[in-house]
Amino acid sequence: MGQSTARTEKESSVEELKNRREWWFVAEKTRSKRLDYLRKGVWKKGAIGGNYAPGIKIDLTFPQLFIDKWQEHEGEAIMLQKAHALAHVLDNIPIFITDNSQIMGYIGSAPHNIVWHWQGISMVNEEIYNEEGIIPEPEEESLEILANLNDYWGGRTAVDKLARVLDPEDAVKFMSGAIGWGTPTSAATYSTKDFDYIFKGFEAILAEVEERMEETEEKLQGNPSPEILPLYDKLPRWEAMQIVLEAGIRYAERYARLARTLAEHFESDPERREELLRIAETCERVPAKPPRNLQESLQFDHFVQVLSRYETFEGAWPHRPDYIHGPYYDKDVNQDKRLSKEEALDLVGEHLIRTHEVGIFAPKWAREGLQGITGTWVWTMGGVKPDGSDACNDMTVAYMQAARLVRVSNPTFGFRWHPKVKDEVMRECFECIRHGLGYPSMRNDPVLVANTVHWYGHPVEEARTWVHQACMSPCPTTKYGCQPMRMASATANCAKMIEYALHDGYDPVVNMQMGPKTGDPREFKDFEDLFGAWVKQMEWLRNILVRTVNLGRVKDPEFFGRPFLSAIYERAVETGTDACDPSNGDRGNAWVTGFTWVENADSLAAIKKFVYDEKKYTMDEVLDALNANWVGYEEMRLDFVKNAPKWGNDDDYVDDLMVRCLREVSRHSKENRCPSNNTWPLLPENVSGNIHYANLVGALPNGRRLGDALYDGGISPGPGLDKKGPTAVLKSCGKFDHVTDGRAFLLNQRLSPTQLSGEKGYQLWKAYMKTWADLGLDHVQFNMVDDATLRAAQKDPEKYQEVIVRVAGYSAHFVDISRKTQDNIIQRTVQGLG
Amino acid sequence: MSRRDKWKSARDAMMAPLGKTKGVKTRESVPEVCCGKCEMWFENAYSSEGRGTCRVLKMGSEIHSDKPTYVLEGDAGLISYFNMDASHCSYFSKMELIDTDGTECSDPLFRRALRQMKKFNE
Amino acid sequence: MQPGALVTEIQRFAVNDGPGFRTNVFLKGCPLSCRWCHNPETIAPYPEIYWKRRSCVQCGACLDACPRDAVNAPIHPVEAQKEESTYHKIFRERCDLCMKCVDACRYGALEIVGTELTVNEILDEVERDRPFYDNSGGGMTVSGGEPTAHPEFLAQLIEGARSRGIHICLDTNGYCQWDVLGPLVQSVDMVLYDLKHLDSARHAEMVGAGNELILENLAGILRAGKEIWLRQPIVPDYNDSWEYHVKAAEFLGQLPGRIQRIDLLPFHTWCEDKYSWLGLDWSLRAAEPMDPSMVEILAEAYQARGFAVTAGGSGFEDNAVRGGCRHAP
Amino acid sequence: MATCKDCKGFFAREDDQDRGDCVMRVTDPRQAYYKAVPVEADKDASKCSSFRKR
Repeated sequence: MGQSTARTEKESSVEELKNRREWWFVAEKTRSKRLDYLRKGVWKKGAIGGNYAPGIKIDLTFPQLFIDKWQEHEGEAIMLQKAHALAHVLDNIPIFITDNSQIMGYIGSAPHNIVWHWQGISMVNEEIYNEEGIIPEPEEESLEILANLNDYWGGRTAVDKLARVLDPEDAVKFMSGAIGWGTPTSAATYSTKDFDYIFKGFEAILAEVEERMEETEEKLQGNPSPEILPLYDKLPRWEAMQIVLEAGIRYAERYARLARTLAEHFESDPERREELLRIAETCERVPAKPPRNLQESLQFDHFVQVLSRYETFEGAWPHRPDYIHGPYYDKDVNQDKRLSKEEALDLVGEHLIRTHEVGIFAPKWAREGLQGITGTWVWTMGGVKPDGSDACNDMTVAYMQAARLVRVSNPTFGFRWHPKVKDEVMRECFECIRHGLGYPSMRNDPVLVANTVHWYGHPVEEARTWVHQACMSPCPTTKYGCQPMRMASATANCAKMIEYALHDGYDPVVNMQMGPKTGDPREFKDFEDLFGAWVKQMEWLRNILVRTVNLGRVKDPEFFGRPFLSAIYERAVETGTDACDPSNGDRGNAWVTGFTWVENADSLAAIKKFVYDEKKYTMDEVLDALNANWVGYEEMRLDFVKNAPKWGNDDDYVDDLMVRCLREVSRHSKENRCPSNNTWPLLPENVSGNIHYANLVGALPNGRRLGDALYDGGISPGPGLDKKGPTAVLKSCGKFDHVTDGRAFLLNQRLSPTQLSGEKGYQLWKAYMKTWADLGLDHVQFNMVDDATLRAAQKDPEKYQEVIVRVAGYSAHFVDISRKTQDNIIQRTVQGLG
Repeated sequence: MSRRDKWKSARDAMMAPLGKTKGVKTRESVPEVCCGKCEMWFENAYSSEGRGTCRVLKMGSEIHSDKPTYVLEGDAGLISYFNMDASHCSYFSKMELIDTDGTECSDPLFRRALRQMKKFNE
Repeated sequence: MQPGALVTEIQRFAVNDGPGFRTNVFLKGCPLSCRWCHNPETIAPYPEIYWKRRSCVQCGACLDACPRDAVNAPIHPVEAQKEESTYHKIFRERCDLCMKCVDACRYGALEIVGTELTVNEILDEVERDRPFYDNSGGGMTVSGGEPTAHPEFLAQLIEGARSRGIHICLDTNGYCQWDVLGPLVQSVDMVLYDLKHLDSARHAEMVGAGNELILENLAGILRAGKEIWLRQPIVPDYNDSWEYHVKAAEFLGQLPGRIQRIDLLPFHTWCEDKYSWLGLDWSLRAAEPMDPSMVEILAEAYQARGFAVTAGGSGFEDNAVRGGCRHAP
Repeated sequence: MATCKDCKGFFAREDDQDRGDCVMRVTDPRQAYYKAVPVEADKDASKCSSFRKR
């Protein structure tokens, strides 16, 4: 049935398809044959709800190659041991060149494989063993291999090692999974990369390493003094960097060799033969030497991304590709006219596809929280140059156009809006949103630059280079601004703050005394007592996460080790340190990701109004109702849902409480210090943690029951609870300061597609965005698919395979997410037709 | 017992199976009556390799022997595994398996140790 | 105390009722009774009761609270919610709107529609969206019902908005004596003016009154040189023929002044729920909503005569005349 | 004994004739590609299912 429909779609004209807003079919009809082939060739790597798609298998070649050399080098410095093992993988892992493709590099030995990073947490390794469907055939043999690998790595992974040095109470509470996410290791991480440095080429970096080593060896001839002693540890680190950089060059050469072999012995089509020779030349050139044209710069970039993902699970993709590749595009397309716009678009489109196809095994909690995708790969577009002038270029436009042609759910874009952005670029952003991609999300550049300066003291010129470190948090891409490791492992399930304040710190869901004992709420004499308890629970929750992640960060060079990342980090190359070593000049870019945050303001407001101001209910009644999960208290629950003030309605009663909570957190953020002695601001956002935590957060005074989805996140009002429309939502969100009251604040808006059709739609959106900027908000993202389409997609998923929705911080194909999340998205208030 | 010592036993229980050679056999063994099939057992949300907490019993309880001991007071719940033998536990209460194809999230009773538990679907 | 008026809703983020982002203030009470009326709750000049069948759990608390036996006995909620169900909670003929049932309802199924608000209460709410007006040339649109049915209150509301520097649209059906309407029109920034049918008899048939006064007033406004957008609801089998619009365009072209824009508003059925919440039958319930592309064809009749026309009346069309926004003095 | 170097899919490396790439055409349900696996020239290929005599 799906197929017969598809045939009719194909018979329709592009104009008709546009009128029906069937954007996937529009894309299919308007993109090049090459992009069409490559796009349809991608294996879906994100999980569907909780499971991987049929045909996706875990790559067992990679860990087996790795362990061969790893065990051979047992006892050497960890970075060196790892470098040997990685080099062995890069020299021997099967590689492949897909028909029609021009950009090389994949993590794993076949396109349908996802890689497994086994050095992070052995619990995750066990999870893979238990997982259905992803074990390669023959299953029995693979299970044997897996069991042996797991037996070896059990107790030897980064988190296993960390758990032994953590305070045991902290370890148990952290790993209860109730108070937040976190993998305090760079084994599951993400890192900003400075391409100004990297594009010097690996050979240039190798020369620099060589120079440093010689210099150091000279010094080591002196008497072993406290100044000289640390130098002994530096040499093996530099050696490790050399090994991986050289292996990276050889890895590229393997592609060059294969491309030449294909051109000479296999390919009969002269055009493709040309392409293969160009691929060979490209891979011989980069990453060894600096790129000279667009294909080389994209290829260099992708090799770096692939190599870092052989080293570790990089769950995000901090990047600013329009800025990095713009000059090469300009040279090839505008100046030398070596490439036509269409040819350039093919390369750009493939860059998106090559990124989209990367698959890394994620544990269940991450799959639930990031439904339908591999990681939060938010690429940064637009923005300003270090001197403050507009940085948008033709590549910005090319990426937006390519995104509409290939329609991948990952990577997505975050656009750095500023007052000098040209109308033509704004229109490109709008077209992507109108085509229902859910991206770019819009970021307020002046606000975020100020914010980056405020929290970490980056110089303003450096702050202006920022990219999204993950979904939301800006990080400079400079020598001392680059962030090597995911400090956001401090991810708080914030709804627990109010839950614990109401339960004397006890967590009935996991049957454990978690937070401090802040007293029986029945004894509280006024709202201030309750608020005081909330503050204590908030501080406790942040403290335990922050100190765990801080310890993980300090210990990472000892427990994990990053030879490749260190080799592309200028400050690590210069000092012979691990990139993650906080002592090498890192200014810090830590933040606590705040899941399920808004429930606090709504719950506090409900109690303040009903218990303390109006005395409509006693605290006893409220606690009884909560302990009963509202069962038997339905009338009362509805009263709390409907009649208590709710965030997002431009209502000062609750909005003031939100501001007050944020200010308490901000105060505390300055007391929490990261290993680079910088602050830990809060960043409210949810990805799809609101679904993951549904069964971990008990009943709350906003009327929520255990098991109900939490709010969809950041500072978005509860679904259906913003009764006054989008202007009121923006007004509420504008009541606090997006520079000093936190790190960044995620806001979802669903707008009606009919409202935004035509030129009038653009004018409306532009006026809306202008006001959004005036109000000083730092973020907003849009869902533009109507309810009818989403409901139809639930009924007939086959026909709607390609409908993309914005989940929260990222986009996903609607059919890939669980029913519960789907319902939650439909429930998000559609901002009306006016 | 110091605070650290008290929590150490919980931490050790949590990390216990790591670093031990288990092979295929230990991993594949799922007793007919086991924690993973009990409604009192709550799968840990940090990982999904089959670790969980008991909603009733506290740390210090001992259920996988002929003469179980039950501790009902304390700060931390008993940490156990989906394939821990629960045939002697008097708090065992068999749960309904709801989500059988694994595409649904956040089902409180969702068995995450999917492959091994699958044989109990029938 | 300031005088108040009954308001059914203050709707922010309205984008089809004048230029830019607007806040619509719906005053309750209207002298006409158009059969297609999309805001049936604004017709009666007194508070009414909404019964929202989907929220009702049929607990019977309203029945116990009612002193006049004007509440229908509970039936199974599923029965009551069925598409074809004619069940309604309130017997309108027995109800004296004492609102005791609304007080008794804990599920939000019974609701009062029509709240008395003062000029300042309204304007405080309107003013909340000032940043949006500034960036879009928007402001307040006073609508209804028929706002001119409350001439004194309306004059004060306009005066208040003016002193706060808010752009004001008067959305009127024009069924009002000129000596009342004229000064009101003069005091606002622009007028949204309804035209339903040129033939008075056909007008009376669907609207409940002839059109003479309305057409006269239209000419009056044009003579006064006030900015005006003419809005024509297009209703199937009533005023949706090509011939009719050719004639209408000719007529409008001969009026003594310029109409800045004509909005053709396709008939839709989104208001269906409101009729059922009020317990009213709606004669057009079965009618099909119009395909907006039909309206685009009719627009050509006006374009041929040089009018700026929109389908749907967006405040963000290219040719939308911007009201501009003044800041408070 | 058949070895890798006797196979049509074997391409020796220029810098080292004892080693080379085993190049294979693969068509999976979604895409077609050429795959290269590094092998020793003298590796036993008697059990290789994709061995094609040169």
